[in-house]
Amino acid sequence: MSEFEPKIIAFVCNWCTYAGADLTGTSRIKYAQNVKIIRFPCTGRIDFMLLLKSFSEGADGIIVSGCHPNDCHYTSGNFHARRRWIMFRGLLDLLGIDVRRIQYSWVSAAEGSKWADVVNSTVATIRELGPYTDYAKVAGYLEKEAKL
Amino acid sequence: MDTEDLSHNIRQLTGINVRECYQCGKCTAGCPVGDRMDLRPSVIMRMLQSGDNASLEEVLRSNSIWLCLTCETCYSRCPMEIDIPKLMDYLREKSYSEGKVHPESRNIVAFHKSFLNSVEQNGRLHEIGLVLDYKIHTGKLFQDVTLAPEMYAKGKLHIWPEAIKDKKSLARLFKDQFKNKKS
Amino acid sequence: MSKIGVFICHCGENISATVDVARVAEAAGKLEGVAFSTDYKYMCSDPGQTIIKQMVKEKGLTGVVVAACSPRMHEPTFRKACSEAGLNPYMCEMANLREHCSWVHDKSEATTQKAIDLVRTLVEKVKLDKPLFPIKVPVTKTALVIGGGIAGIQSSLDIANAGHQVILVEKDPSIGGHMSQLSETFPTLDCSQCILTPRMVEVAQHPNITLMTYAELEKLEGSIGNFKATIRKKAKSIDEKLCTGCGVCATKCPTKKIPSEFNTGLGMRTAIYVPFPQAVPNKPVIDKENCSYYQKGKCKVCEKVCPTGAIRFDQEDELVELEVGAVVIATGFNVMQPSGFPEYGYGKYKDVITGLQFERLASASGPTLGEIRRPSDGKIPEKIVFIACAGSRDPAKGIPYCSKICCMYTAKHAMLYQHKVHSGKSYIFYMDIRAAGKNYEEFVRRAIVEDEVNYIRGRVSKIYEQNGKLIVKGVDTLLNAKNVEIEADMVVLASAAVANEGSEELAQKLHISYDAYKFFSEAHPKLKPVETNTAGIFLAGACQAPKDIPETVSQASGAAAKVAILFSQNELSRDPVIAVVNRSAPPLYSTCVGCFMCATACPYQAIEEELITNRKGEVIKKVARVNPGLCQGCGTCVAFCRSKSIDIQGYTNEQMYAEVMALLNNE
Amino acid sequence: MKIGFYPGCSLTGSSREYNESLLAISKEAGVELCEITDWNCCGATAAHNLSKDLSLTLPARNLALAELDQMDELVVPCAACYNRLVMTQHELGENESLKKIVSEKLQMPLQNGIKILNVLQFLEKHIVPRLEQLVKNPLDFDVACYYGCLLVRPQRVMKADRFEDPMTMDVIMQKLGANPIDWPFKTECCGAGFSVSKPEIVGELSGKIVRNAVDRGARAIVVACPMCHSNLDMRRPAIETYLNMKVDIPVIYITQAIALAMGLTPRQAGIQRHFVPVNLPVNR
Repeated sequence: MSEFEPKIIAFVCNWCTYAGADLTGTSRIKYAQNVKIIRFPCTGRIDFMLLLKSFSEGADGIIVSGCHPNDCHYTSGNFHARRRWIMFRGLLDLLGIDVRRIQYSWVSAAEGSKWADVVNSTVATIRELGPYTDYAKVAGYLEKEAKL
Repeated sequence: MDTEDLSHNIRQLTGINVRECYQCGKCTAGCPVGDRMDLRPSVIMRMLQSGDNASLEEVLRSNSIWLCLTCETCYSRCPMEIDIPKLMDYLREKSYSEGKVHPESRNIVAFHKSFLNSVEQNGRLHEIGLVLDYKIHTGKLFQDVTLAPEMYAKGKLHIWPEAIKDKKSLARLFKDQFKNKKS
Repeated sequence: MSKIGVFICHCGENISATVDVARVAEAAGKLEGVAFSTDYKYMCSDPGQTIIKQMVKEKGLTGVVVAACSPRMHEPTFRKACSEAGLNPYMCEMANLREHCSWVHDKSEATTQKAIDLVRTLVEKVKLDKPLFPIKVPVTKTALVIGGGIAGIQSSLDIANAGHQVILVEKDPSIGGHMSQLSETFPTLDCSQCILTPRMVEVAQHPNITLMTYAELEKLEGSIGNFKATIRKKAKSIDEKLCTGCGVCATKCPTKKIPSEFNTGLGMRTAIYVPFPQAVPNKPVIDKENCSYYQKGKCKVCEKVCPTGAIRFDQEDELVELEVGAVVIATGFNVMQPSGFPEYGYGKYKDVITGLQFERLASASGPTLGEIRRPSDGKIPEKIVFIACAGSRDPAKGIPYCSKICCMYTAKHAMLYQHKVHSGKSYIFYMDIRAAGKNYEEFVRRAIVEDEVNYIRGRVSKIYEQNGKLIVKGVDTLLNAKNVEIEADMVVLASAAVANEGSEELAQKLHISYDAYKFFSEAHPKLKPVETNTAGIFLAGACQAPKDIPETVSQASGAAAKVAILFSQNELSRDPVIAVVNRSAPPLYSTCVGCFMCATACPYQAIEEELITNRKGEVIKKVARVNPGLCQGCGTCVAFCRSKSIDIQGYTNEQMYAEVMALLNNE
Repeated sequence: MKIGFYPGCSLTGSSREYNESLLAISKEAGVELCEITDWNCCGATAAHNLSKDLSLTLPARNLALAELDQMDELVVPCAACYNRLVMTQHELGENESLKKIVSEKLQMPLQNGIKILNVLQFLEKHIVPRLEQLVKNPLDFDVACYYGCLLVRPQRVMKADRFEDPMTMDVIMQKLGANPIDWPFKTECCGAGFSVSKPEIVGELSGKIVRNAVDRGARAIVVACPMCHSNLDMRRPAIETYLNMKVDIPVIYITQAIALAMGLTPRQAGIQRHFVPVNLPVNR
C-alpha cells in the first residue's frame, strides 16, 4: 500500500505568490509535487465557493496565498480576501471540513524558500489528516446555493 | 573518510557545517589563547574544509583543541554563527577516545579525568581528592604545595569528600563514559 | 468545437531533464478539443515560434497552450506570435512547466504527471478564452522622479532633455543626495562636488523640470500613463519667492548646536539652515523640532534680520495633486546604524567612524576643510585602521549580501589619507577585494603598491580604547592566522549599505515589491533591471541594490529611456484583463440587481451606475457598469457579487471552475 | 518566598565565601533558598571536554531533581554551573528525541521547563527591589565589574544584555553607592579551567584583566563567578609573575559587596577567606 498522495490546489495571486513560486524555481528549491498552482490576478478575486467546489471535486487540501498585508498590488484585495476567509471558516465548520485543510498564507515575490516551506508543510498536514471523503455533502450544499 | 565525507560527517554528528566558514579569521582574532595555539581556530576550520584525513589527523593531534577555553568569544562574534566551541568539544572527545592527545596537553586531559573520577566517586567534586589524583597522574607533585594548606586554613578545603546519596543513579550515567580509552 | 494547439518546450534541458516532454505532448494530444500537440527544444526561439504560427494557420487553431517557462517571462512573446498568425493573442495561455515543475521537482513519474495536469488545466482554460482587445488609454507625458540624488538628477535631466515634463521630488531641503557628501570619487579621484554641482544647477534651471524639495510622496493612484500623485510639501517656513538666499538668518540664528545631517554629525548647523553651501535650491528651511520659536514660542530672530521679510512662521504643509504618466524611484540607500557593532565600540568611541563620516572629513567642504582630523580631539591620526565588510557579508548582523562599493571607497579612503598625511600609516582589514570595474583593480593595486596602504586579510574581532589609542585586535589569515594588534588613532568602518529608511512604506504606497532587505525589486533580474512589477514605475540607483556612481548613472539613464519610450506614444494599450458587468437581451438587460456591493469593494472607484431606459426614455433598471479606464482587473468585485453578474475577462468564473475540475479529475 | 537553589561544588568548598555571602544577603532580604535534594556536580569543563553524554546527563539530573522538588525557579550562583545547566536545557529543548534519551538514561521524568537564574538575574529580581531599605554603608569607591565569559556567552543562549559591554552588575554596584568604571575587559576570559593544569595561561589572561582594572583606577574587582574569583584572587602569584609587579587590588563577589553595603560584618561576608587581603573604605 503506497503512501497517500494528497491532491492540493494552490490559488495564488499573480503579483506576489506566483512570482514567489517562480523564484522558488529559479533558486532550484525542491518541494512536493502534490501542489498545483492556479493563477489569479489577486486573492481578492477568489470566490470561496470555488474552494468548496474544489473539495466537492476531490481536493484534499487547498492553499490560498497572496501578498503580505499592505503589499497588495491592488491596494486592498488581500484584506478583502482575509476578511472573507474569516467568515468562510465558519462555513467550513458548518460543513464539517477541518479548517486545517485550507492553508491561508502570505508569500511575497522575494520569498522563494518560504513558498517551498508552505507547500511542504501543507502536504505534511494533509497527509496527517488523510484523504477528504465527504465531498458529496459539499456538492449538495453547492447545488442548494446554485438554486438560490 | 575522503574529502567530501569529513565535513559531511561532522555535520551529521554535530549539526555544524564547516563549509559555512569563509575564513575571515574573526574567531582567531578574538581568541584569548590564539597566539599559543599550534593550529589557530580559523586554520582548524580550513583544515576541516579541505577535508583530507591527514589534516583531520593533524587537528586531532594538535594542542589547540585542548588549549581552547570554551570562552565562546569566537561563537558570539562569528559572522556565520558557527558554533566553534561545540566543534572543539567534538574534536576533543574524538582526539581523546582515539588516544591522539597532544603531549603538551596530556596534563589538561589528566586534570579533566581526575575531575570526572572525583565526581564519579562522590557525585560531587572533592577538591583535595581531585588535586591528589591529578598530581599522581601527572607527577606534578610539588606544584602549588603551598596553596593547599593556605586554602585549608581559609576553610576552602574539606578533608573528607561530601558524597551524594543516590550514587547508583550516577554510576549509571558514568557507565562506559570516557573509560577504557588509551591516552 | 475548439481546436487547441499544445506546444511543449524543452527549454534546452531545463524542462526535459526532469519532465518526459514527449509523453506530455502525447498525453496532451489525446485531450478532447486538442487538434495538435508537439514538443520542441526552444519554443521561444524563432523556429519555435514559427512552428506555432504554421500550426495556427494549417490547423486553424482556435486556441494555443504553450507549456514552457513562467508566463511572467514569455507570455507576451507567444501572444505576439499568435496574433501574427492571425489568432487573437488572448487565446494563448502558458502552462508553467519550468519554474513551477521541472526546476522544483526531481525527475520522476509524479513530475511528468504534474506537467500533464498543468497542461490539461490550461487547455480547459483556453477552451473558454474569448477574443479580447487591448484597451487604449491616453498617456500623460509628465514624469514623477522621487529622490534628488545623482540617480534622480540624471533621470530627470535625461527625461527633460527628451522634451518631457519632469517633477523631481526630494525629501531634504536640497538635492544632491549622498554624492554631494562625498570627497573624491574612485577610480579617478575627481572631486565629487565638482562633477555633481553643475548637474544640480542644470536641474534647477531646466525649463522642463519642476523641483520640489522638502517634499515627499503622500499617495499614488491610477496606473501606467495616468497616475495621480499626491505630494506633501513640508512647510519650509519661508516664502521662497521673497527669499534671496543671502543667509543672514542662518548666521544670526541663536540655535547653533544641532548636529548637521550633511556632515553626518561631525559638524553643527543652525535651526534655520541651508544644508551645505552649494545647496540647490540655495534657500533655507526652518527645522521646527529645533527652532526655539516653534518649541518655546519666542525668538523670531531670523524674522527680524531677514532683509526681504521672507520668514513665514504660519506656513503649513501643502498637499499638491499631480497627473503623471510614469514614476522613477531614485530614493537611494543608507549606511548601517552604529548599534550594529558593539564589538567595535561604534557609538561609544568618538574616533570609530563610518566611511560616510570619513568622506566628510576628507571633503574640502567638510567640517575640517579636508584635513583628516579625528573627532575626539582634532588630532591628525598617525595610524588609521579601515575595516571592510563592517556589517556586510555578515548574516549574524542580518546582512548576508555584499555592499559592493566598500572595497573601492575603502581603498580610496586609505589613498586620500596617505596623500594628506604623508607620515601616516594606514591598514585595511579585508576578506576579499572586489574591484570588478573599469580601472578599479588598477586603482586598488596603486593604493597597495604606490601609496603603501597595508592590506591585511582578516576580520577584526574587537576594538577598545586604551589611553587615547584604539586597540584593534585583528588577524592575518594569510600568515597562518597570526594575531595582529594595532594601536590606532582612528578607525573607519566600511559600514554596510542598507535600504533607506521608509522604503517599505514607499513601496506600499507605490504597490511595488521589495526584497527581504527592503531594497525594491526589479521586474526581472536580468532582462528588466529598471522596471518594477507595476507598469509605468521604474527604478534608478541604490534603492534597488547597493551601487556605485557609474552604475547608478547608467541605470538612471536606462530608466529615463524607458520613460521616454512610454512617452513616445500618445496612447498606450493595456491588457484588457478587467471586470465587466454582463448584459443580456430585454427584458432582463443584465442579471445585475444594482446592489452595488461591487462599488464598495472596488479600490479604484471604477464602478459606475448605468440607467437602462426603454424607448420612451423611462428608466427601467439601474445596473453597475465598469469604467475600463479605471479598472485594474483585481477582481475583488467578482468575489463580492452575489448575483454573479460581474466577471473578469481572462479570469472568468467559468474558466476558474474549469481549471479546478481539470486539475482534479486526472484519471 | 521559597526559591530553588543549586550551589554547585565550588560553593561548598573553594568559594565558600560566595555561598555564605549569598545566603547572608538573602536572609537579610527575607528570601529563602532551598537546596535541590541530593544535587550532583554539573560536570563543568571536564565533562564537555571528554564526554558529550556526561555534559548533558550530569546537569540534566539536577534539572530533573529540581522538578521533583517542584521548583519552578532555580538560582545557580556559580557561573560555570549556570552555563552548563542552561546549555543543557537549551540543547534538550531544541531536540525532543535527545531529551527522551537523556531522561531514559536518568530514569527520571524531565519536563525541562524550569526557569534558571544566574546570580545577577536573581539579585535583580529578588534582592535589588529591597536594596534601598537595606543599604546601610554605601560603598563609595571605584569598582571594576568583571563578568567573565560564562554569564554572557554564548549570547544566543544566554540572552545577556549587551554581551560585549554588559551593565547589569554595574547598575547593581551603582545602587550600592559604588562607582563602576568603564573598561574594556568586562567579558575577556580569565583562563577558566586552567587554574591547575595551565597556571601560566591563567597568569597571563587574568594578569591583563587585573592590570587594566588597576590602570583605570578601580579599588576592587567585583565578580560573579567562582572560577574567575579563584583565578584573579588565588592565582595572584601567577598574575604577579606575568606582570612582574605587585598588585594588591582585591577581588570580591558581588554578593559580598552587597553584604558589606548592607552593613554585615566582613566575617559574615566571608572576606577573611580571600588570598588577596580586602581592605576597602567601607565607611562605618
